[in-house]
Amino acid sequence: METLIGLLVAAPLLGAGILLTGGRRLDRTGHLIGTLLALVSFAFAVVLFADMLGKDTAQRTLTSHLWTWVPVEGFQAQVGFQLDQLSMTFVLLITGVGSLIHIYSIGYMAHDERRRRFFGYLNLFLAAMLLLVLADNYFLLYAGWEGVGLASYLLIGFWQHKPSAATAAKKAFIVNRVGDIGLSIGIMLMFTTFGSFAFADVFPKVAQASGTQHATVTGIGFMLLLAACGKSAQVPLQSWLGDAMEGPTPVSALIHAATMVTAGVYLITRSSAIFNAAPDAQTAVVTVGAVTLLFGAIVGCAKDDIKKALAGSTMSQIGYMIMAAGLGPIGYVFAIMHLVTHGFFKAGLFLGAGSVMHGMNDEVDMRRYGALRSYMPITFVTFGLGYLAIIGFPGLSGFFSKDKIIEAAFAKGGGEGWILGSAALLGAAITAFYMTRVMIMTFFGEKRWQPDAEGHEPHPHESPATMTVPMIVLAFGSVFAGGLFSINSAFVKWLEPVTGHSEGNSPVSTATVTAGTMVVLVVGVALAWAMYGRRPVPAVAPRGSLLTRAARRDLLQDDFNHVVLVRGGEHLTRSLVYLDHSLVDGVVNGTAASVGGLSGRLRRVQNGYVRSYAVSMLGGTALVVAATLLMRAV
Amino acid sequence: MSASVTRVQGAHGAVHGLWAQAAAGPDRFPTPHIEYAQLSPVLIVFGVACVGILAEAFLPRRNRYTAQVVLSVVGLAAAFAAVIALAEKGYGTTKAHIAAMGAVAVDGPTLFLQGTILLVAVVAVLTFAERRLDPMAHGRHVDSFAAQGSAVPGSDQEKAAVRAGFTSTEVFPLLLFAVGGMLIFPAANDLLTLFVALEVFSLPLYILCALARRNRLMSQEAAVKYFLLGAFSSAFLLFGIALLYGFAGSVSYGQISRVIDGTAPMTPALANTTGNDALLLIGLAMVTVGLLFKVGAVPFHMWTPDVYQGAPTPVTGFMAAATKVAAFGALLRLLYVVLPGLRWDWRPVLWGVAIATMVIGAVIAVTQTDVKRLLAYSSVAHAGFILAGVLATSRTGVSSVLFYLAAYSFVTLGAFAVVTLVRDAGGEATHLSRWAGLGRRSPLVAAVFAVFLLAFAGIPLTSGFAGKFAVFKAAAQGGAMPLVIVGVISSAIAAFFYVRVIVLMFFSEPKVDGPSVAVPSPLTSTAIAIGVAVTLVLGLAPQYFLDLADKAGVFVR
Amino acid sequence: MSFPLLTTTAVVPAAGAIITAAVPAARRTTAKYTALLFSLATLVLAAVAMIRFDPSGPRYQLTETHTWVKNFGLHYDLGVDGIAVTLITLTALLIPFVMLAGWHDPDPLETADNRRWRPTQGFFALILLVEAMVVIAFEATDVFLFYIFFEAMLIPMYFLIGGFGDRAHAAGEDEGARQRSYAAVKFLLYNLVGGLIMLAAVIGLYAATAKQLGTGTFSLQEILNARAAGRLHLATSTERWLFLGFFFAFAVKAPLWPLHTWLPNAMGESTAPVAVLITAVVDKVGTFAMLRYCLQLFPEASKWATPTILVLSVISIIYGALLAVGQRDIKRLIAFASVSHFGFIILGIFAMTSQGQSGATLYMVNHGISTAALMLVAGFLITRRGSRLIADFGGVQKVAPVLAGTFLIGGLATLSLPGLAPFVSEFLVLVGTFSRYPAFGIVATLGIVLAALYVLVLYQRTMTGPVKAGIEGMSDLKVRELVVVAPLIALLLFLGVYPKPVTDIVNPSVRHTLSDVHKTDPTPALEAKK
Amino acid sequence: MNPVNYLYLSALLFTIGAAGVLIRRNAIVVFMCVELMLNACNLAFVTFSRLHGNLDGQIIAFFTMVVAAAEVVVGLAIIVSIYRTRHSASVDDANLMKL
Repeated sequence: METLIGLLVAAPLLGAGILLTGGRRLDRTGHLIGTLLALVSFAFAVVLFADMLGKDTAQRTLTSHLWTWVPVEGFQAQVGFQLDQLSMTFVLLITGVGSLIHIYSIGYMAHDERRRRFFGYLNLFLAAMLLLVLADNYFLLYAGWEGVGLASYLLIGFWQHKPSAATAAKKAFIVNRVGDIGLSIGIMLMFTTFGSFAFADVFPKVAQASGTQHATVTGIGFMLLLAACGKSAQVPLQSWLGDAMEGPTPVSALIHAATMVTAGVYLITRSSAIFNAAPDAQTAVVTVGAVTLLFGAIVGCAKDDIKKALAGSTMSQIGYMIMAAGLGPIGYVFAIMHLVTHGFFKAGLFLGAGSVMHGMNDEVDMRRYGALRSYMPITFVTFGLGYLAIIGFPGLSGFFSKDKIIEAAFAKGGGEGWILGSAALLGAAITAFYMTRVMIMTFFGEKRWQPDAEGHEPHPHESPATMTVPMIVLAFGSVFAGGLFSINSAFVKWLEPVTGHSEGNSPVSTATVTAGTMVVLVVGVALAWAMYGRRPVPAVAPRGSLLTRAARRDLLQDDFNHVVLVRGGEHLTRSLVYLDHSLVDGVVNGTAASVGGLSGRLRRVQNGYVRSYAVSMLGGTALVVAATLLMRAV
Repeated sequence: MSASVTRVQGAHGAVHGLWAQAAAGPDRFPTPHIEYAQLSPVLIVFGVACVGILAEAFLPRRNRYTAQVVLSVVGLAAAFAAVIALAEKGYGTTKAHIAAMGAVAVDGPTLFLQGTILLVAVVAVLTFAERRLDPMAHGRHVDSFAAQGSAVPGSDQEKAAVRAGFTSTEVFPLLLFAVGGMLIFPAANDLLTLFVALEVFSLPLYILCALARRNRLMSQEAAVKYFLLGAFSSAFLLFGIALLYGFAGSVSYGQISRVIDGTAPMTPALANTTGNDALLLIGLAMVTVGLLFKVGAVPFHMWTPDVYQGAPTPVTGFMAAATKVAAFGALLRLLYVVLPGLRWDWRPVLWGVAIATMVIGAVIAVTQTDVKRLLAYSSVAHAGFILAGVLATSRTGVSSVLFYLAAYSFVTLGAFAVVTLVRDAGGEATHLSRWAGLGRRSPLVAAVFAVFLLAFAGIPLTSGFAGKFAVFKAAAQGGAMPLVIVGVISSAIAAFFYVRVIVLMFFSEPKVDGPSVAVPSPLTSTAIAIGVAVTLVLGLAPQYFLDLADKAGVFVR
Repeated sequence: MSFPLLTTTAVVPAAGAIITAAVPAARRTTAKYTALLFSLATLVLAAVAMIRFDPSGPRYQLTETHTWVKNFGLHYDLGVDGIAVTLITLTALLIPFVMLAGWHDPDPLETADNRRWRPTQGFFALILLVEAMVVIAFEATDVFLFYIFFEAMLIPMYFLIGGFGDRAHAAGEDEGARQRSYAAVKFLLYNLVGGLIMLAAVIGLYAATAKQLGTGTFSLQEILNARAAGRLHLATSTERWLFLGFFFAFAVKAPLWPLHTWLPNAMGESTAPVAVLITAVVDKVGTFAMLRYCLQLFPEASKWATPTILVLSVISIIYGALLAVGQRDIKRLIAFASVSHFGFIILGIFAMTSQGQSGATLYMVNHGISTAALMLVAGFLITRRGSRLIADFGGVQKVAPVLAGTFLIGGLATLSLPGLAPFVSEFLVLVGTFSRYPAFGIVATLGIVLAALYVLVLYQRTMTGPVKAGIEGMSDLKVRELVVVAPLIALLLFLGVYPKPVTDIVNPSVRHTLSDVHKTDPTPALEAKK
Repeated sequence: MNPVNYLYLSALLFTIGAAGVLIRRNAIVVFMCVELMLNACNLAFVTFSRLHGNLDGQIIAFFTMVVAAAEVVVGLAIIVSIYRTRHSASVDDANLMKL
C-alpha cells in the first residue's frame, strides 16, 4: 500500500515527462496517454481509499519514506508521504475531478495543435498537487506548493501568443511567490524553533511551546496565512485569480476552482495544531476569510465576463472555507466539506461555461449570450444544478456545506461570532444574486449574440460527449455529495481524527440559521430576477453606480497594485539602473579619469627644455639636502 | 694618523707617500699592490675595447664590422667567464675583500652585478649588430647607427658617407668602454673611483646616443640633453664627494664609515670637521642625488623619456638595462657600506623619493603615446620599486634588489629589441597608434611584446612578478609596509597602460597603412629569445637565482 | 609517492592548451576536437578525484607537497577538501559544454589571407588554459600558490573577453569593438587592483609569519598548525588588515556590491560561452577563496567583519535583482541576476552555519549549472537573431518551442523553483542565515520574488506574444545545441531531487571550516529551553 | 687666513655655476658653467686637503681636471655636431621631444 502512494504521484509525473519530452510523434496520442495516467492515478486513489475504509480509525494513517532529500546537519529534509483522511479526501477530489477534466479537455482542446503539451501540463499539475497534499513535511509540501504554481503559470499562459494570457500567467506566479515568502519564512521559523519541519515533529512540539515561543507560533501562523492568501486568492493577494481566467476553461475549472486554489484551506487545516495554539493568527484567518467572501461576491456581481464572474464566486466561496478553517475545530471539517462540494459544483459550472463558450465562438461576455437553454440543454441542466448547489438550494450539496459554515461562524460565539455569521449570511445573499444573474443572462432572456472578430455568426450547439459526460458526473456530485456527507454526519466522523472537531455553542439554533439562509437566498434570487429577468439586458454594460464600476475593476485593488507596485517598481528600477551607471560605476571611472587628468597635467612639466629639467634637478637636490638636514634637526 | 691613512688609502695613497717622504727619507715608497686576477673582468673589457679602437684604426672598412662584433662578444664572454671563475673561487662570499689598495671591492654584489651587466652587454651587442631591419642602402645592409656621426643630417657629406657604405663600427668599442665603467661603478670602494667610473661609462653613452641613423635631429638632441644634465649631475656628485672628503679626511668608504661611527682614530683635523655634521649630511645628500640621477628617480628623472626616445633603440635598451644595474649597485654600496650609520637620516628622504618615483612614473606613463617614452616612464616607476627594496636596509633587501635588477634588465632589453622590429617608411614606428592591430598582423611578435609588458606589470609567472614580490617582501620585512602599499597601488596604475598597449595590439583592427614587422636576423631574434627565456625562467623557477642573489647579498667592508 | 592525480588534472588541460595552440591554421576543426578531447580527459580525471575522495577521511586528501620557491615560502602544495573537489568537478564538467556551445564563436574572426593569425586555436587554447589555472587555484593549499593562479587566470580570461567578444552589438561593429575592449580592460583592471591589494596582504602575511615562525611560509597547513600550537598569533589589527586585503580581492572577483560593475560589462560584451566561463567558473574562485582563506586564515577578523559583509551581500541580492528587472540587454540581465546570486552565496558563507555554508557551496555548483543552461540558450537565441536587446525578440516559442522550453527551464532554475537544483541551495542559504540572523534571512527572502519577476518578464518579452519581425524564420535548437543543454537540464533535475551525493561530500569540510571559526549551529529554541 | 673662506668661495662658485646652467641658453656657455662647478669642487678638495693635512684632495683635483677635459672632448663634439645641424647652439631650440 505504501508504495502505492508513491505511484499515485508518479503516474501523472510520468505522464508529464513523456508528453513534454516526447516531441511531435506523440501529438496524436498524447492526450490519451495523459488522460489514461490521470485515471490510473485515480484508480490508485480509490484502491487506497477502500483500503483506508477497511481499517479502523486509529490505523488509517499511512506513511511512506522514499529518500532523504537535503541532509545538512540539523536540517534533514525527507521525501516522505503521509496519507491520512484529510489527504485522502484531497487525493480523491484531485484525481477524480482531475480525470474528469482530462476527459473534458480531449473534446475542448481538440482543435489546438499544442494539445499534447496541454495534457503534459495538466499531468504535471496533478503530480504537484498530489505531492502538496501527500507530503509529510512542510519542505516537501513547499515543493508541491510551488509545483502547482508552475503548472498554473504554464496553463494560464497556455495561449502564449495572447499577450494578455502571458501577462496573466506572470502575474499569477509572482503574486503567488509573494505568498510563498510566507511559507518559506514559516518553515524557517519552524526549523529555528522546533529544529524540524516535519508534521510529525512540529505538531507535538507546538504544544510544548512556552513563553516567547508562543509569539513564534503565532508568527508561523501568520506566515502560513500569507501563503494561503497567495495560493487561494484571498485578500489582499486575490488580484491574480480574475486574470487567471485567460487560461483555457478546463484549467479554470480544475486549478482555479476545484483544486489548487483550495490549497490554502488545506494548509491551514493541516496546520490546525499550529493555529489552535495561535488564537491571534486564527482571528487574522477568519478576518481574511470574511473580507474575501464579501469581496469576491461583490466582484462577482459586477462582472459581465462569465468566467470572471465565476472567478469572483470562487474567491468568495474559498473565503467561506478559509473563514471556517479559521474558526478552529468548529470549522475545519466543514471547511473541507465545503471545499469538496464546491469542487464539484464549481468545476461543473466552469465546465458549463466552457461548453457555452465552445458553442459561442469563445465569446465570454454574458451580455452577448441569452436564451441558450434550448440550444444546449445538457449544459443548461448541469449548469443549473451547479447553480442551485452553490446558492445553497435546500437538499443540494452547497446547502449542507455552506449552512454548516454559517452555523459554525455563529457558533464561534461572542461579537466575533455575530459579525462573522452575518457576514456569511450577507455573502450567501449576494451569492444567490450574482449566480442568478449569471444564470439569467446566459440561458434566459432573448438572444443577444453577436458575430465574433472574424464576423462568424455564432451557431450555439451542444458540446461533444467527451465534454458533456464530465459535466453530468460533476452535476451528480453537486447534487448528492453534500447529502451523502451529512448522513449521520459521516464526513465529520471521517475527518475528526485528523482535524479534531467540536460543536461549539451556537447562540442561534440550527433551524434559525437555515431559515435565515433561506430568506437571504430568496431575497438574492428575487433581486436578481427583478434586475435581469424582468427587463431586457442591455448588450453594452450601463455605466452603473460607483460601487458597480469599482466592482468591475476588482474594487480598484488592482489599480492600487498597478500604481503603487508596478509603476513604483518601474521607477525604482529605472533610477537604480541610472545610479548604477552614474554613481557606482561613475566613482570608479571618475578615479580613472582623474588619474588620467593628473597624468596630463604632470606631463606638461616635461616641456622639453633642458634648463627646466636642470631646474627640477636643482630643486630636487635642494629638497633632498633640506630634508636630510631636517631629519637631523627633528 | 698618516700610518693608518697609508694603510687604507687607495691607488693615490702612493702619492701621499710622496708627501710623507718630506718628513722621512725616500726609502718608504710603498709600491701599489694590484690584484690583477680579481680585476680581470674589468681589465679584459677595457683591453678588448682598446683593441677595438686599434681595429677601427687599422682594419680595412669592410672587415671592421665582423671584427668588432666578434671582438666584443668574445671579450664580454671572456670577462663573464672571469666573473664566474672569481665567484667559483669564492670571492663572492668567503674570500670577498677589497682589492687595488682599497679602490675596488670584490664581493658578492660586485660579482653578481658585473655578471648581470656583462650578460646584458652581450645581448646588447647582438642588437647593436643587427643589420637586417633597415632597408638596404646602396646594396649594403646597414645597422641602426649613423653612417658618419660627424656628418650633418641630410647633407651631401652624409649622402656620400652612406653611398660609400660607411658605418660607425666604433659603437662597439664605445659600448665596451661604457661596460667597463659600469663594471667598476658598483665595485667602487672609494668616492674617487666612483666618480671616475661614472664618467667612464657616461661619456661613451653620450656619444652613442647621438649616433642614430634615422631621426638624427632627435638623436643629437637626446645626446645634448643627456650630456648637459649628466655633467650637471656629476658636478653635484663631485661636490658631495668633496664635502664628504672634507668631513672624513678621506674618500675611502671604509674610512668614512669609520669616521661616521666614530671608530676612526681621532686627529685634530678630524676633530674639528667631524663635529660639523652639515658637511656630512649635505655631502651625503649630494652624492645620493648624483646616483639617483643615474637611476632616473623622481625628481631627477626628467632626462629619461627624452633620451630614451631620441637615442638609437638598441642603445636605449642597453642604457635602460645596464645603467640601472650599475647605478643601483653603486647606490646600494654607498648606502650599506658608507652610510649605514646614517640610516636614520637618509631613509626618510629616500622614502619620499621612492614614493614620488613610483607614483609619478606610473601616473605620467598613463597618457604616453610613444612606445619608447612609455617604456621610459615605466622604467622610472620600476626605479621606484627597486628603491623600495633598497630601503629594506637588510640582507634580503640587497639580494631582492640584485634579483630584481637581473630580472628587469632582460625584460627591458627584450622589449626595446621588439620595438626595433616594428617599422614603417620613416624607420621605427614608435607611435602607439601605429601599433594598432599588430596582434592580427604578426601574432608572434605581439605575443612576445605582451609577455614583456605583463612582466613589467608584474603578472604572476613572469620574472617581473618574482622581482616585485621579492623587493616588496623585503621592504615589508624591513618595516616599510607603507611603501609596499604605495607600490601596489602604483603598479595598479601602471598595469593600466601596459594593458592599454595589449588592447591596442590585439583588440583593435589593424591600420591599412600600418607598419610592417621587419624580419630580423638571428642576432635580434636571439636577443629577444634570451629576453623571453629569462623572463619565463625567472618567473617560473626563480629559486636558483634567488639563492645566488641571496649568497651575493653581503658587502665587504 | 602516489600518482599525482591533482597535478595531472591541472596539467592535462594545460598541455591541451599548448597542443591546441600548436595546431596549424588550416586545421581548425582538428584544433576544436583536440581541445574538446582534452577537456573531456580533464573531466574524467576530476571525476576520479571526486570518487577517490573519502568524505569520512582527513580534511585534505590526494595531497602533494613540494617546495617551489623557498625564499618566497612558496610551496607547490595541492590537496582537496570536499568543497574544492566539488568545484573542480563542476569546472571540468562545464568546460566541454562551454566549448561545444562556442564551437563556432571564433569563426567570424578567421581571415583567409593571414596564415599566422589563428583565432580558433587561440580561443580553445585559452579556454583550456583558464580551466587549468582555475583547477590549480581550487587545488592549492598554499596561499601564495593560490594567489599566483588567482591572478594569472585573469590574462587568458582577458583575451577571451576582449578578443572573442560578442559581435551581436546594436551600436554597430566599431562601437562593438570599443565596448568589447572597454569591458575587457574593466574586467582586468578591477580584478588586478583587487589582486594587487591582496598581494600587499599576502606579503603582510609572509612578514607576520616570518617574524613569528622564523621562516615565512604560505602553506595553509603550516600556518594553521602553527596557530593551533599557539606559535603563531596575529595581532587583532594585523589580522583585520590582512583579512580586508584578501576579502577585497575575492569580493571583486565574486563580485559583491558595490564592486560588481565589471561583471555586466564583461558578460554583456563576451559571447555566451565566455560569459559562462566568467560567472560559472572563474568567479567561483572568489567565493571559494572566501570560504577557504578568509575564514581559515583570519577567523576572528571574519567574525568581526561579518555584519558588514552580510549587509553588503543582502544589498547585492536585492540590488542585483532590481537591476536585472531594469535591463534591456538579455546578457546584462543574466549578469545582474548573477550578482544577486553571488549575494546569496556570500550571505551563506558568512552566516557561519552549516546550512549556510553547505548551501553556499551547493549554490556555487547549482548556480554554475543553471546560469550555464540559461546563458548558453540565451547565446543560441542571440546568435540566431544577431541582437542582444530584449526588445528585438517576441513570440519565439511559436517558432522554436524547444529553445523556448529549455530557456524557460533555465529561467525557472534561476528563480530557484523546487525540483530544480538551485532551490535546495537557496533555501539552505536562507534557512542557514535565518537561524542566526533572522532579519537578513527575511530580507534576502524577498529576493525570490524579484527573481521570479526578472526571469518571467524576460521570458514573457522574448518568448511569448505575437511573433516579432526577424523571428519568423528562427530555427529551433540543433543537435549540437541540444547536446549542450540537455545534460545540464538533466543535472539540474537530478541535483534538484537528490543533492545528497554532493552534500555528503561537502558537509564534513564545512564542519571543519566552522570549527576553524569556532562557530556551531544555533540550537532550536525549543531544545535550547530544555 | 682661515682656509674655511676658500670653502665659502667654492660654494659661491658652485652656486654661480649652477645658476649659469639654469639661465644661460648657449649650450657652450651652459657647459662652461658646469666646468665652473667642477672647478668649485676642485677648490673645495684642495682646501679640505689642506685642512686635513693629507694630499688626497689635491690628487682628486687632478683627476677631476682630467675627467673635465674628457667631458669637454665629448661635450664639444656633441654640441658642435648639433650646432652644424641646426645652426644654433641654443639649448632651448632643442626640444623636439617633450611631454
